[in-house]
Formats: sequence, structure tokens, C-alpha cells
Amino acid sequence: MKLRNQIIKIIVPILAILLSFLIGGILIAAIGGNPKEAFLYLLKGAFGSKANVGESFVKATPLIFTGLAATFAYRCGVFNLGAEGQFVMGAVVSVYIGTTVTGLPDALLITVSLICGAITGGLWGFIPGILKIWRGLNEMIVSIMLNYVAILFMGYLYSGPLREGSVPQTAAVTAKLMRLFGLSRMHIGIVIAVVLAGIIYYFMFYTDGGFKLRAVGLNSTAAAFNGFPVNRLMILSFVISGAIAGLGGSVELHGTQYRLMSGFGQGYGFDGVAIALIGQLNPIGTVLVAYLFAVLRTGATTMQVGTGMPTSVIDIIQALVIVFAVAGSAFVNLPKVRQFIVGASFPENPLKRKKNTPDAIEKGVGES
Amino acid sequence: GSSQTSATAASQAEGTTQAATQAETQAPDKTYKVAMILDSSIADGGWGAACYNAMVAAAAETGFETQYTDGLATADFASSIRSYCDLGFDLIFAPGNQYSDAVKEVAADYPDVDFALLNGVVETENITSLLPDAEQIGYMAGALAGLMSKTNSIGFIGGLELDTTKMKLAKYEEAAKAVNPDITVYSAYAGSFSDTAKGMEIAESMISLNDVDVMFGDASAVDSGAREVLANYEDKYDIGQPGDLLATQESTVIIGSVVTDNARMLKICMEEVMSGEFGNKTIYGNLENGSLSVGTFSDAVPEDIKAQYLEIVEQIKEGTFIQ
Amino acid sequence: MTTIWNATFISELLLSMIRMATPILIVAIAELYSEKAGLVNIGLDGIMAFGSLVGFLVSYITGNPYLGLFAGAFGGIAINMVYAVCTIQLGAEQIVYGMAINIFAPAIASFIYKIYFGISSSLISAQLMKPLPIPVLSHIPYVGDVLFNHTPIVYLAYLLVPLTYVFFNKTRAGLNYTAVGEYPKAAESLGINVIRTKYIASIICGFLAGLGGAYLTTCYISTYSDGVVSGRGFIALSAVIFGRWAPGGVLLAALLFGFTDALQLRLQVLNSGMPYQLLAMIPYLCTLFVLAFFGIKKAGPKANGKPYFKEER
Amino acid sequence: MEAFLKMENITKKFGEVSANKNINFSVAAGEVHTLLGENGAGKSTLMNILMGLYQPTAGQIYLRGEPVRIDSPSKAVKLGLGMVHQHFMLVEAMTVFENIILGVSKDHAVFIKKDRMKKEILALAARYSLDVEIDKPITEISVGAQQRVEILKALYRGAELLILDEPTAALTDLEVEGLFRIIRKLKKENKSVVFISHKMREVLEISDRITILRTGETVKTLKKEEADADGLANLMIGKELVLSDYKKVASSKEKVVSLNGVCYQKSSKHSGLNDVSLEVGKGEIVGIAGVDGNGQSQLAQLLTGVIGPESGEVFVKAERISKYAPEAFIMKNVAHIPEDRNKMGLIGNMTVTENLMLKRLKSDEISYGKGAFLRRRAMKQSAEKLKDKYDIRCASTEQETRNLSGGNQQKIILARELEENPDLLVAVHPTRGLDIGATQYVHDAMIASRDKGCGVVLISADFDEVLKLSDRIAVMFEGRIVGIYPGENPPIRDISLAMAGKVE
Ligand SMILES: Nc1ncnc2c1ncn2[C@@H]1O[C@H](COP(=O)(O)OP(=O)(O)OP(=O)(O)O)[C@@H](O)[C@H]1O
Ligand SMILES: Nc1ncnc2c1ncn2[C@@H]1O[C@H](COP(=O)(O)OP(=O)(O)OP(=O)(O)O)[C@@H](O)[C@H]1O
Ligand SMILES: [Mg+2]
Ligand SMILES: [Mg+2]
Repeated sequence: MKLRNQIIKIIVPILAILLSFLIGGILIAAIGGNPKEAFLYLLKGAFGSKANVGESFVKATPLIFTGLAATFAYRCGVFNLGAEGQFVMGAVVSVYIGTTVTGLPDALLITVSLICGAITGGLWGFIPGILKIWRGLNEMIVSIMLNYVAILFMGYLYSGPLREGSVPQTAAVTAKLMRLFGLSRMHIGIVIAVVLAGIIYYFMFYTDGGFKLRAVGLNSTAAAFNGFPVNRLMILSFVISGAIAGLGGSVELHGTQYRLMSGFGQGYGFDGVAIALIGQLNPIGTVLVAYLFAVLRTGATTMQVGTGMPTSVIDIIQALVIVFAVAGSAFVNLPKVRQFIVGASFPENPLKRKKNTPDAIEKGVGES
Repeated sequence: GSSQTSATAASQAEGTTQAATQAETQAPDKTYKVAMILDSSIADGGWGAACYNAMVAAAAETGFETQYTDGLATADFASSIRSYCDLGFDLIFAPGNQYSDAVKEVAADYPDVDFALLNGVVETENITSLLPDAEQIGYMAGALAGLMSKTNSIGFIGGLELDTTKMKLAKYEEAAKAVNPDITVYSAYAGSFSDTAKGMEIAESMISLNDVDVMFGDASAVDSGAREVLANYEDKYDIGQPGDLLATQESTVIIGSVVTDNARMLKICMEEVMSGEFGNKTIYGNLENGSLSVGTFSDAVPEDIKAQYLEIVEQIKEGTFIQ
Repeated sequence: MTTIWNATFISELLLSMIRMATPILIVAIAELYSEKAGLVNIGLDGIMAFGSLVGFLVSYITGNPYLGLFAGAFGGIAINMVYAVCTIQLGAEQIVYGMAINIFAPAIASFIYKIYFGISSSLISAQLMKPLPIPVLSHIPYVGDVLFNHTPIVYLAYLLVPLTYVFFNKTRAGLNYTAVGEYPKAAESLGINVIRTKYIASIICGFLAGLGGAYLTTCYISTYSDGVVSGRGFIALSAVIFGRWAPGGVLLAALLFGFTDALQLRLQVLNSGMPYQLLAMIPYLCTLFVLAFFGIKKAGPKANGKPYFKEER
Repeated sequence: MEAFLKMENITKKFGEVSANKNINFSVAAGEVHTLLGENGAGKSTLMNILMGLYQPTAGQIYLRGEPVRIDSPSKAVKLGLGMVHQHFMLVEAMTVFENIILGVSKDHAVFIKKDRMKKEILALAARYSLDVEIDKPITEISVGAQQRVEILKALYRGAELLILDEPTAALTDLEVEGLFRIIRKLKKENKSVVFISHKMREVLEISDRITILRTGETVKTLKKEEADADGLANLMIGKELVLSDYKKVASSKEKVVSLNGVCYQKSSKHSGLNDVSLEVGKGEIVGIAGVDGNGQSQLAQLLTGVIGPESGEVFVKAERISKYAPEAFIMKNVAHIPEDRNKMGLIGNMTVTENLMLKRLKSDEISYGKGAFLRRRAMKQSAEKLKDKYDIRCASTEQETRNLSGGNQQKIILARELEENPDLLVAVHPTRGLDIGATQYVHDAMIASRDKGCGVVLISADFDEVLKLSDRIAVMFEGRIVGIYPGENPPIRDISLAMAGKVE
């Protein structure tokens, strides 16, 4: 019966993807395209060459970081919507370090820069955290506001003090993350991301700290009664979540973009939230879903270019994947459906669906 | 974003016949293909539209097949260009210096594909930069604005702080002051090329605060917002760019345009692609070589001012307007 | 500089504030209706995008911006039904569906625009709604223009505030509605139809958010382009929390955003030297400071964001 | 007697669980009919079906002789049914008044006619002597008052049959008396009442007939005259229940905790502490008696570090406490059975194992390196042991605790808190809502740990429980300790008077 659960967990997203492509195909046919050709391009784009395979990993890297940032925060019941801002601030610091510090060997420079990026992201995440605990402010709006501030600040830097050249953008950092396997732009950032996911998985499920963090996320009052330092844990999770996103920004900077310019980091924060939730707030799930999104996007570029279909078709398909994947897992968790699938093997009603809604989210802290 | 293979059927047919005659000397059955990438929309009534139209117009003359992708995110510039290269496109048109990094990176991997970089400053084996003269554009707009303003206040809206935009603004101001020393220039940046509403608010505040009566913008869709506001007033005008706006649309607001003939420069690129001489150069666009020109005037411009203005344009061309 | 702070400047500033606050206000009230029934909808940006496209298209085709406005509102309902079915019926995660709508709806809007107008590089504009000055009142110096010379939809938006207040505080239906967001189980046990109320909430939310989107393309700017909404949905979402889930508060929050945004644009025009990004931060920083200063302990409807199932303990 | 309500062959399945199997049940007009049964026997389920909250899998309901289909609570209300739920259905963000009028659709008025409705409600309240402060927010009134609001809610909707699902679980004897007066009054008006309770004394006092349910099936329906406490208990659990009788012990010299003139928000009568001094010795149970909402919750929270005193001192094992935080008290080996097991005691979405291990994460038994690596296998094994030792009935230790019955949830808390041999146990309403068997289990466990030398503070609204277990009894009234009485042969009259604030 456990096995059957596992199978369902895997089948649902696959069905969701197939269904989304079916609808996407219908759309393409409806506007006079050839769906088969379109999807062949998609496959070719995603896996057709070494460069394309590598490109998927390149695209997956920032998504994994923001996805992990969201996972970490939500597990502790805090709704950090500010990964984008934290990502950007991490990159801002890294570009500063990368373009001003001289005389260090690349490896050391990058290490320092990544650490500083993570710290800055953490500090940026600390703001909504402390405001939540200290002033009772809703972290969602604070983090959204801070996203705007970070993006504008980045804009100020690349068009003002850190500008270089004729377009508003900063200089490029010269210390670049090592590229891997000759797969085009694929760089060691993906390894950092995956290792980080492993560490978070271990922390979350195999350490005392992770356990407490999850407990706070699921029932902060009970956690407090059982002697867990709730406020400290919440702040900590904001900071770590921010640090993960900030590290992501640094990695993206040193690995892929090399400089800041308009549009840097755009959308990664919210994509991360969707990815984390589809990945069931599991770090490993987050990595897989992020990779899936990346593959879809890489393939989509080629498909769009090859067929001349509007790129919005891909956005539609991607949104449909979210819609179907989440609706699908909610659907199979409906008591009636559950019973039908799982049959007679459950003596008590094992509703799992509330798992993703840590109940401290809407609760002000410290009101107990 | 979106895209479309080739231009309309009519122009394509026309294009192919022409291409056939031109290309006979080289590979007779080879159809050349050009693709354009864009971060904004081709239907923004400004920069994107002008660049797209330029590509289609140039392709119609040279027989190239065209395709485009618009609405691209920064992170997707490179992969989109790469996909076009993989699909055997001969020329990639990147209309803005923000694409330099992506172009340089991909160009290194695809030596057989040629790249045209508008407003760029890169010259390599397979990258040619196209550089319309921002100084002259600024002068042309500023002179007209200065001549037309009755309130002695004129406005400028920028999208992003591009060097070219800053240059245009500086020269706009110089020129306006040269023709009318009492002029004050008010400027603002929208921080975007697409936030039409921002354009409206900026125009509205410039009018109400400073009684600005002539405006010029370098911000695509943001400019159309400003025009909407100007239309609500009498005797408030706008100067268009980079297309000849009055040639394609009716407007009570637009008094004239500073026209950049990107098509001409692109056509040069395409011909060089076909002849194999591409690369290692910058094609300048200015009044002398006909890539910049004065567009259609509206009835709001009195004949005497028009004459005065055309004279100034002649001076700009000769480099004698402001030394 | 001092001469700038005259009556015309102030009245222009306030006028601009009203214009910029209106779409935020409408959409924030949409969200208020959703959250009061326990549905956190962060897909406002998406719904607005779709509403603005539909509003634009219908207004373009029929030449009647009023029709466009209503069509946009109904477009909003249609999109929000995806959210409604999945979150209400299946109990799926509300935040994810908000996200999905934010990706999905603008993509559909952009797709439809491309399909309808084909490949065209010309900017297509539709008829804008004409202001409807209120006789007599609109002639009051300064105040008249600020308050009484707008399109009907602006009056409607501001009328929504007292109406919503009365609905939630003075009517039985409003009380029952509030109970659904606070404690659905209790509401159900008292004979209130929780599922129906949630659907109604989604319809109202879709309608108003669609309306807010359509306002952009039928009353504000005459063209449609991808990204017209540019984050206004998220600002509206913040306005609801900022406004402490009360219509009066939401109005204040929307006006604060409108005011600071209008102000920073004017500051930009006045000081061309100052980097505009720093000025553009003003609305967000201002919000943060105001929030941090007053503090908000109120957490909103208790059952907000939680799925509700019949027959579950 | 003509049946007002008849339920025939009602069956309800939740997934594979049959909560009700072919139940037959009837209530006459003017009758008080009690439903009795262990936790999970299906009492609430049956009543929820009647109220239209659940749809029966099979079966038929008749009201006033007519077959009816009750597909929604509003239908049930229209048919004259009203219910006070086991877990109160009160909206915390609203006032008493708003809670009462919620969902009422008597006339089709759009606006709330506040004055008129208030008058109606107050008249109704006066008629049944239901004393409520109508304009107060619901969170600011006591549990007893909340219950009265619930009853008023049902009556305001014109209920002919009132279902009271464990109404007395949170009430003091005094309040129970008040409730019974209301029930008798309803009876006199020929209204029917379905009464659910685990307390035999109450059942025998108020019922006309008693129906016993066991694992979803009807065991028997008895007239009051045919019933006695032991017989009912045995029918309920299906075997002979051996009632334990606990010996009282004398207070030890060695104190595990002493409070010295402790004050906390002392101006508040309902939720403050006013100059409280109290000592608990090693191996004794000090019971705190008193009407709920006289500072008991605050006392418990103070004794466990959830709140800190504004003045006065607390000593645990002769050491003065300087830091008031739950972790500090836990370090001093203080255990806590909190008043709300779901909100404060358990993390409902975590598994039985995880909940059992909450306080032992750093122990060497289940982790390496003081919590740096949790040994999942060891955790599970340890949980299995506790599960057997404390008789926790669950399908698996990997099950989430929120799906367990109240009794089993309480046993998890008990296992977690008592396993470590605490020096002080603060137990608040430890058997609220538990059936006889489970209650007895909890009592036995508390006595056993007392006998091992643990000092126990027992706070309970159930006077019988306090009398039965306490070696000494302290009475709280309006935040003060107004008297301390011996547990052996307690002066019941004096204690009752003290609970009402009357001390000679
Ligand atoms: N976010 C806010 N910041 C500052 N003032 C606020 C805010 N929200 C509300 N107020 C003030 O509180 C007053 C009450 O607002 P409103 O009428 O919307 O709520 P209400 O329904 O009376 O309050 P309640 O939520 O307690 O029922 C407003 O007049 C306004 O001045
Ligand atoms: N909504 C539900 N979903 C799944 N199972 C349920 C649900 N409600 C009740 N059950 C199961 O049905 C059985 C009967 O529960 P019910 O609440 O009716 O018991 P009860 O007799 O009222 O117990 P108590 O004395 O603890 O109140 C239990 O096994 C319970 O787990
Ligand atoms: Mg109010
Ligand atoms: Mg029950």
C-alpha cells in the first residue's frame, strides 16, 4: 500500500504533463500549427544536443535555489514570497565583489563572493522575519515590497554607480564558475544546488533542528508548549531561506549571467514557490520539479523558434502542468477517490492533504 | 511573446521573385533566413515595431525569409539565439545593445552564422554593429521641439537609461536651447519600455507642473501613453521616432518624426551575408548616408517653421548646427 | 521649488493619486471578498491581465468601452473559476493556484491578442471611456476636478467601499459570509452553505479583478500590451493586508500607494538629476515604514487559505 | 409516548470505518434521551447525521411520524432541530450577538435589525435563565457562558429537539446544575433533548431513557429506572469495569515547587493570578478546584513557563526560577498535560512516533551527536514500546495523530510526559471528553507517577475527579487561592462554597 502511494505520487505529475501537452497540442492545431512537429521540436530542444541538455541544467539551477528557499520557509510555516529580492541582493553583492576585488585567485574569490551573497540574502530575509516577530507584520506583503525595493536598487546600481558601457548594466565578473562536461553553459552551480538540496533534506528530516522547524510550521503553539524556541526558529528559517535564495543569485551571477542588467532574476521567486509546492515541500521533489520546469523551458525555446508558434503557448502549457499536477494530487487525496484507489488497506482515514498548509502561516506569532 | 514565419503572403511572393533574380549568381536554390529577437513586443508602436518593420522591409528587398521571437526574458536571450542558429538561420538581428553578451557568446560557437547588433559596438568576424547616430536624432528632435514650443517648456521621456537615450536627451536639450534660449527641458525615465500608464502619468505631470507643450520620447509603448494624454489638450504635440509615424497612423498630436531607416542598414547586412563579406565593421546611420531622415509633418507645423527646421536639419547634416 | 506646492500642483497630484489608486482599489476589494470567504487569491495579476485583454478586445470590436468593461469583468470570472474549482472542490493549495493563474492568464491573453490581430506591428487602440463629470459638483474649484470629473467606473470603485462596509457590517448575508472565512465548520452547522458562499466569493473576486484589469484598457490607456498590469495585483494584495481586511483600511492603503506613486513621478520630473529608481522605491518603502510604525497584529480571517471539506473532522 | 424523532437502521461509513451500523434510535416529545458510549462509539456521528452535516450511507429518519431527508443543516434547522456541538461552533472574531444570529433566516430582511433581535434574544435568555453578555466578543466570556450561547443559538432558531453533545465536559458542577435546570424547563415545554455524556452521575440524574452504543452499534436502550452506574459502564465497554480506589497520602516535606506571592495581570478576574502562594510536595497530588476561568489556565501556564509572573517568585526544587520559558521548565524536569491537547499538546500533522519523541530529540537513545542525526529506526522502536506500554490504540505509529480519538491522543501526551519520570506534573483537564475506560487509565497513570515521587498539580473542572485524586485540594476564585483543604475526607460543602467565593 505504501508502494501504491509512491506510484500514485509519480503517476499524477506524469499524467498532468501529458494532459497539458494534449491541450497545448490542441491549441497549436487550432491556430493552424502542426502539434506533432511542434512537440518534436520541443524534444529536440530539450535533449537534441549536448548544448541543449546542458541548457536545461543551466535553467534549472536558479529554480532549484528559489524552490529550496520556499521549501525551507514554508516548512517552518512562514510565507516568504521574497526569494526574488533575496536572489537579486545576493547577486548584487557578488557583482560588487566580483568586479572590485582584485588579486585573489578565482576559486577563492568565488567562494568569498558566494558566501557574501548568501549572507546578504539572509539579511534581506531577516527583515520580513524580524518585522513579523517584532511588529506582527504579515511577511507576505513585507517580502513582496522588499522584492520591488531590491529590483529597483539593482536597477539603480546598474544604471548608476556600477554601470559600465552603453547599456545600463554592470561590468561582467571575470571569476566564473567552472563549466561541466562541455555541456555548453552548464556549470558547477547545478552541483552546488543539488548538494544543498541533499543537505536541506538531511537537516529537515534527520536533525533535531529540522524536526523543531517542521513542528513550528505545523503547530507553533504546541511547539512552544513543548519548549521549542518558536520565534528564534522562525527568524532562523527566514534567514536561511533568504540565504539560500541569495546564494542562488550569486551562483546565477558567477555561473550564467556574469553581470547585472534589466530583468536579472525576474520571476524566479514566484516560480520557486510553485515549484516547492508541487514538489510537496520536499527538497528532493523540489529539485526534480525544477529540472522538469527547466526542461520544458529549454524545449519550449526551440519549439517556438522552430514552429513560429507564439511563446505564450509554452506559458500556457507550463501553467497547465501546475494546474493539473496540483489538482491531480488534491483529487487523489479526496477521501472518496482515495478509498477507491487504496482500497481496503486503510483502517483510519489517512488524509494527507493538510500537510502542505502549515497552520502557523496565517497566525500571528506570540499571540498564544 | 510570439513569432511568425515570414512576412505576409503578398510581400513574401514579391520578395522571392526579387531574391531569385538577385541570388542567381550565388547558390540558386538557397533561401536565406533572418531572425530577430526582442525583449519587448513587436506591436509596441515604437522601437519593437520599427525594428520588426525594418527587418521585414529589408527582407522583402533581399528575399530573406523572416522570423522573430518577442517578449523574451533576459535569461532566454542566449538560448533563443542558439535555437535559431541550430535551425540554420543565416543572420540574427539583435536590435539593442542589451543583447551584446548573448550575441557574443553564441556567435563564438556558431562562426557560420552572422549577427547584426543594432546600437552595438562589437565588431568580430561574424558580428556587425549598426549604429544610428543618437546625437543627430537628439538634435533633430530638439530643434523641432524648440521651434514649436510656445510655452518654452518641452519634455522628454526615457525608457531605460541607455547611453543612446542619454545622448538623445543631452542633444535634444542643446538643440532646443540653440533655437530658443528660453527653453527649459523636463525629463523623466519610466524604467520600462512597456508601462503605458507610466507614460500617461509622466506626461500628465509634466503638463500640469511645467506646462510642457512639446514632447519627445525614447521609450516605445510608454511614449504612446504620453501621446494619449497630449491628445486631451489643445496645442500639445509629440515628436515620433524611430519610424515615420504619420505615414502609418493618424494623429492630432504627432507633428513629425525623426526617422531612422534601420531597414537600409539591415539591407546592407543581408547583402553582405549573401556576398560573404559580412563582419568586422560598424555600419553608421546618419543624415549623410540617408539612414536618418525627416518624416511627414502634420498641418500643425506652420510653413515658416517647417522651412526653418529643414534648414537646421541641413546644418546638422553638414555638422555646422552646433560646433 | 516652493512655488511648486501651490493649489494646482496639489489638486493635480490628488487627481493623479485617484487615477492610480482606482484599479488597485477595485482589485483590492476583489481580494477582500475572496479572503473574507477564506480564499487567499494571489492570482490577481493574472485575472487583471485577462480582464484587460478581454476588455480591450470587446471595446475595440464593438467600439463601446462600457461593453468592454463588463466583458472584462466576466472574463475575470471565467479565469477565476479555474482557481475556484480546484481550491474549493478539490481543496488544492490556494497559493499554487494563484501562481498558476498568474502564469496562465497573461499567457492566454497574449495568445488571444496574437491570434486575433495576427502578426502586426501596429499599435492598435480602442475607444476610451469618457469622463462623466457630475453636474455642479465638478465645477467646484480644485476639488471638482479631483473628485467629480471621472469615468463612471471611478465613482463605482469608491462607492464600493461604503457598500462593502455596509455589506460586511450591517447585513445578514455579510455576517454569514464572514463566518465562512472565520470558521466554515460553524457556518455549515448553522445552515450557511459554505461551498456556495466560496463560489460566490470567487465570482465576485473574478468580476472585480477582471473589472480592475479592464479599467486599465478601457478607461486608462487605449492600447493593450503584454504586461499592462505590471504588478498591480500584488500591490492590491498588499493593500488588503495593509488595510486590515476592512474596506476603509483598504481604501486608505490604495490611496497611499496611489499618492506615493503619483508623488514620486512628480519628484522625478522636478529633479531630473536624482536616480529614478530611488524615487520609485518611495511607495514600497513608505508602505513598509507605515506598517512597521503602526504594526499589524490582526491576522485576517481565521480559516484563510485553508481548504474546507464537508464531513471532515 | 409518541416518537418525535425516529432514526431507523442508520449506517455511516467513513472510508472503511463504519462509525454507525444499523442504528435505531428514537426520541419522544418532552423526553431526555441519553446516548452513552466509549470514545469513538459513534455518538457524535449519529447526531451529525441528524443535523444534516453528514449524509448517512443507509437508513431513514422520521420526524413527527413523517419520513424526512435532511440533506443540509439549514434543512435540519427548518425541521426544528438544534445541536450544541462537542467542539463549540463559535466564531471567535464575532460577538455573542453576532454568533447567535448567524445564518438565521427567519424573515427575509437584508439588514441586521439589531435592536429588535437583541430584544428577542434577551427575552429568550430570561425565559430559560441563560445569563449571557450579549455584546461581548465571544473570546472574552467563559466556557460556561459560551455553552449558554450555544444553547441560545439553538433555541433562537426555534429548536424543538435539542442535541447536547458532551455539554458538561467543560462545566463545573455548579454550571451543570444550571444546565440541568434549563433541560428540565425545556422538558416542561414539551421539547425533546438528546444528551451525550461520559459521566454516569449526570446521565442517571437527567435522562428518561438511555441508549448505549458500542463500536457503532446499538447495544441496548434502557429506561432510567432499569439503569445503574455499574451496569451502564459494563454495557458500554462490553466487559466488567473494575473501578480503582486510590489511597490518599500525606504531604512530604520536600517541595518540588513553591509559589510565593505570585501575581499575573491581577486586575483581571478571569485570567489573572492575585498573590498566589502554593506548595507541592514530592509524591503528592494537589488538586485545584474552581469554576473554569478563575485563573487556572494562567496558573498552569505559569507552572510550565509559558508565562512569567509580574511579581512574586517561583521555586522549582528549591531553585528560584529566573527565566520563564517552557524550555527552562522542561530542563528542570517539569511535565505538562496542557488543557487543549490538539492546540497545545500535539502536532496533529506529525506522526505518533514524532509526537512521542518531541521532548527527547537530543537523547542518545534516538540520536547521534545530540540531535545532529536522528535515528529514525530507533525512534520508531522506542515509539512502539511506548505504544504498548501506554496502550495507545492506533493503526500504526506512522499515522498522523490528528486522526486518532481523543483518548488515544491523550495517552500519547501522557506517555511523552510521564515516561521521563518528571519531578513535577502539571495536568490540566487531563480526562476532558474521555470515556470511562480511558479516564481510568489516565487516573491510574497519574497515581502511579505520584507514587514514584512526582509532585502533581491537577487542574480540573470535574469536581469528582479532583476529589478522587487529590491529596490536598486548593480552591481558586478570581485569581486567588481562597482555601486549601485535605484530600482525605474533604469538607465538600466548604469547598463548594469556596468555589463560589464564599469563605467563612
Ligand atoms: N491600515 C490602516 N492604517 C491606518 N488606519 C487605518 C487602517 N485601517 C483602518 N484604519 C482606520 O480605522 C478606521 C476603521 O476602518 P473601517 O471602517 O474600514 O473598519 P471597521 O469595520 O470600522 O473596523 P473593524 O475591522 O474593527 O470592524 C478607518 O476610518 C481608518 O481611519
Ligand atoms: N469526519 C470523519 N472522517 C473520518 N472518520 C470519522 C469522522 N468522524 C468520525 N469518524 C470516525 O467514526 C468513529 C465514530 O466517531 P464519533 O466522533 O461519532 O465518536 P463519539 O462516539 O462521538 O466519540 P467521543 O466520545 O470521543 O466524542 C470514530 O472511529 C472516528 O474515528
Ligand atoms: Mg467593521
Ligand atoms: Mg463525540
